Amino acid sequence: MRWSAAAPSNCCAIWSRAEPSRVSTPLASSPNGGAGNGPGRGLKIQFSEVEKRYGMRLALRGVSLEIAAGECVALVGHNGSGKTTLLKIAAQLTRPSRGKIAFQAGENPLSLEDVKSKVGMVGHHTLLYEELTAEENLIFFAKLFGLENPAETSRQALQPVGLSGRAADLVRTFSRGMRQRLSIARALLASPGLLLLDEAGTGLDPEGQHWLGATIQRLRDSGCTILMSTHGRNETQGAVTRAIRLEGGKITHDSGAGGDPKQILVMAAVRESGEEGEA
Amino acid sequence: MSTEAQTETANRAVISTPSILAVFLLLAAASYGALIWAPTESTMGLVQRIFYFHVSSAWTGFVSFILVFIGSVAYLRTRALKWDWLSVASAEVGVAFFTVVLVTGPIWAKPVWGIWWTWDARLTSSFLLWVLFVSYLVLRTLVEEPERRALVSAVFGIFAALDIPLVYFSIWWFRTQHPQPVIGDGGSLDARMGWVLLLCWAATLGVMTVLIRLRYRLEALRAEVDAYRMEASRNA
Amino acid sequence: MAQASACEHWVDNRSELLQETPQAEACATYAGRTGMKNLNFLAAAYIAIWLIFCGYVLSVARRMANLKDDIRRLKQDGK
Amino acid sequence: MTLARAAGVILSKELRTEFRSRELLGTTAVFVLIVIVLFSFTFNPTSSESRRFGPGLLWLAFLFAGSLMLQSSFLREQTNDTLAALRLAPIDPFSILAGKITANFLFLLLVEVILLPVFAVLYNVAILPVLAQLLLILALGTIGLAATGTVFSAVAAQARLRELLLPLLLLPVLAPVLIASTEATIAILRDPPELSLVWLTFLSCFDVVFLTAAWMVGEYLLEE
Repeated sequence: MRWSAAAPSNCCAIWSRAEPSRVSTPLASSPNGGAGNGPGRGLKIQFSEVEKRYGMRLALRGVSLEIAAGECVALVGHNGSGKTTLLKIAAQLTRPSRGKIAFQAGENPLSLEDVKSKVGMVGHHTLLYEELTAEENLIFFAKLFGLENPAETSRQALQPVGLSGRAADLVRTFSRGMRQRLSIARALLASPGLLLLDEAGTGLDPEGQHWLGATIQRLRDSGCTILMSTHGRNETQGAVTRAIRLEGGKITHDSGAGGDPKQILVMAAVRESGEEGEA
Repeated sequence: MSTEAQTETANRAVISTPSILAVFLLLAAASYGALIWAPTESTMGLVQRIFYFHVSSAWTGFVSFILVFIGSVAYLRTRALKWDWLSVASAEVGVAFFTVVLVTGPIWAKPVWGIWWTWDARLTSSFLLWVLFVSYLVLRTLVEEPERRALVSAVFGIFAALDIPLVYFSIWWFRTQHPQPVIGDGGSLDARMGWVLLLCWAATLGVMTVLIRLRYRLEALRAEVDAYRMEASRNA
Repeated sequence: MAQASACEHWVDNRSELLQETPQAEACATYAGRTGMKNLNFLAAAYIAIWLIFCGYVLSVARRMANLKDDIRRLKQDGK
Repeated sequence: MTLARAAGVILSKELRTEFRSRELLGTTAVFVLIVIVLFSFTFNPTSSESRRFGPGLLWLAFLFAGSLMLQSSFLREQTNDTLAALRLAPIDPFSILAGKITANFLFLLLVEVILLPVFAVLYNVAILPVLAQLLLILALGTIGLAATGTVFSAVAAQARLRELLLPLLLLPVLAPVLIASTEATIAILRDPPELSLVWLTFLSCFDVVFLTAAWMVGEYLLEE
């Protein structure tokens, strides 16, 4: 109930599944949202022969992948199949042991430094400071991203995730779900052109998952490129335009840019429920 | 990776017999010079002959630690693990040479000053450098993953190497204010003593080169084992 | 013998440690006269040097042998 | 985003978190206090002896305190992987280190300033006439401690046995700082007081060398 009660009327769009006609709806009411929106907003990513070694373990074994601007790609696969590593490399948190990664905005190649301000990430961990309040966390990251008017931006970012009422509370006191929502708000703060989600749905209640799905869809419609790792069945999969299956650090299935992701997603869901059954 | 590691080891595997022979000849010449050819120092007597290998070991230890610095910087720049191998090999060999300095120092001090250890500037700095690079080696044992280990130890190696001149200056200034008997002063330096010292330095440098190459080879072998293990896990 | 103990005393008395003092010279000649006695110290030093390096080479050789064993075993497992 | 601004943002975050709980500062201050009291049993703290040995043990206590206190600097960032959050931001990686070095410098200096009067009273040393010079020595010594300590905290956070490892790495490297700042403090507490320029210059050199080194290697150190 906290969710909807706190959501202001101008954010209603995110509650209903966004229609294609809403393509240009600005991201919530973020003051920076307008600037980066539109078809030129999303980033194009290119992985070429990316390999990542952790000591003796090969997490990625030569992944080559091109993701066009505005695609919403779901990564599926078992734990340890390389999903998280791929996301970390896209976020430049990890440097590949071999191979390259390149970004483009429109036709222009972006330097790896410039990309950083255009990437939002929701990680396995919340990436939040427990000793700071929700608002302080967002203000801190808004400042680091060099956003104008960090206080106002943060306050507005708290609204759609339904945490306005808890803005002054320490993150330490938050439940798993609330943290996850704040974490998502943090990732969306700088209206990214590339959103990386590592199992962003975990810890959210069904309502929250539904909201996340709608948000992803709306972001996709506004041109943002999305790369997310996901479990088999998920509310967040409505917006997916392409699905990729990773196994043992290699791409085994790829529905392709224009293809239908359903089969891979369904297959993943089946496998997962199979695993659950065994477990 | 595996083939690369193999060729790498193959290239480095041979520590050629001629080079070892050359080092042994140098050592023999240096020992002859230090023990027989050089004149006996008048004030300290025979024990002063420790001086040649004591001092040249310290100089050679320095060279090894400079190699640690070079290897560490080069690793951070290139990310080629072979530079990390050079760093660890040099650090171990440098520690061995400073062990020699620390052991021969007291053996010299005892008959001359009547005490085993004097906190003179050179001995104290050597002790500190020894501790510094021993902690470098300890750090290496506490990080599992090769790339990670190479990275953190390169950072620490650079800091430790930068600390060397600071350690020397601080202890030197400190000791000028709190004088102690000086170990490592050759006494009245005859010209022949200078030559013998240089010869000893050449010989210890030769030993250093051989030892570093040996230790480097060990590290290359370790990488090879890792490569095999990785291949095995890939096939599994 | 008296000179020897004077020498030791002199060493303990750190404030006077400058080689130019007459006491230092006396000590130096003491050391010089007993020079041959120091042969055992010289020998000990050279033995210590050899022990350190031989010990080090042995330790490297042992580690190397272990690794070679590992490689042989891994190769066999691979086949 | 300039380096200074980003470092400032991180500094203010560090200060805010610390002053909210004051856990670290309080614990460290008590630790130094205990060490100072225990040291008094190791020799007879009459005034003349205190002037000779006091500064050394004071600095030794500060170095030990620093090597314990700086542990958490990077460990804290591991709780929710907030280090990754910092590295996601479009800022110079060194600004993360710079912010933390400054924060740690301020924390340590604060602890030192709090404990200085306690030390003066317990060991019967007159510090008031030379307070300004003493603070200069404290500051110069603490910059070196904070710079190397923060970098090594990032190193140790990536290894096993990290609690033991940080002092092991830090203390040998800091030996020159211990010598220089102890000698400078002894000189200033002497009668008549003397500001030893040699040691102050030396401390400044140490600080410059290691701040530069931190700047050069900072970006590698924070990699994952």
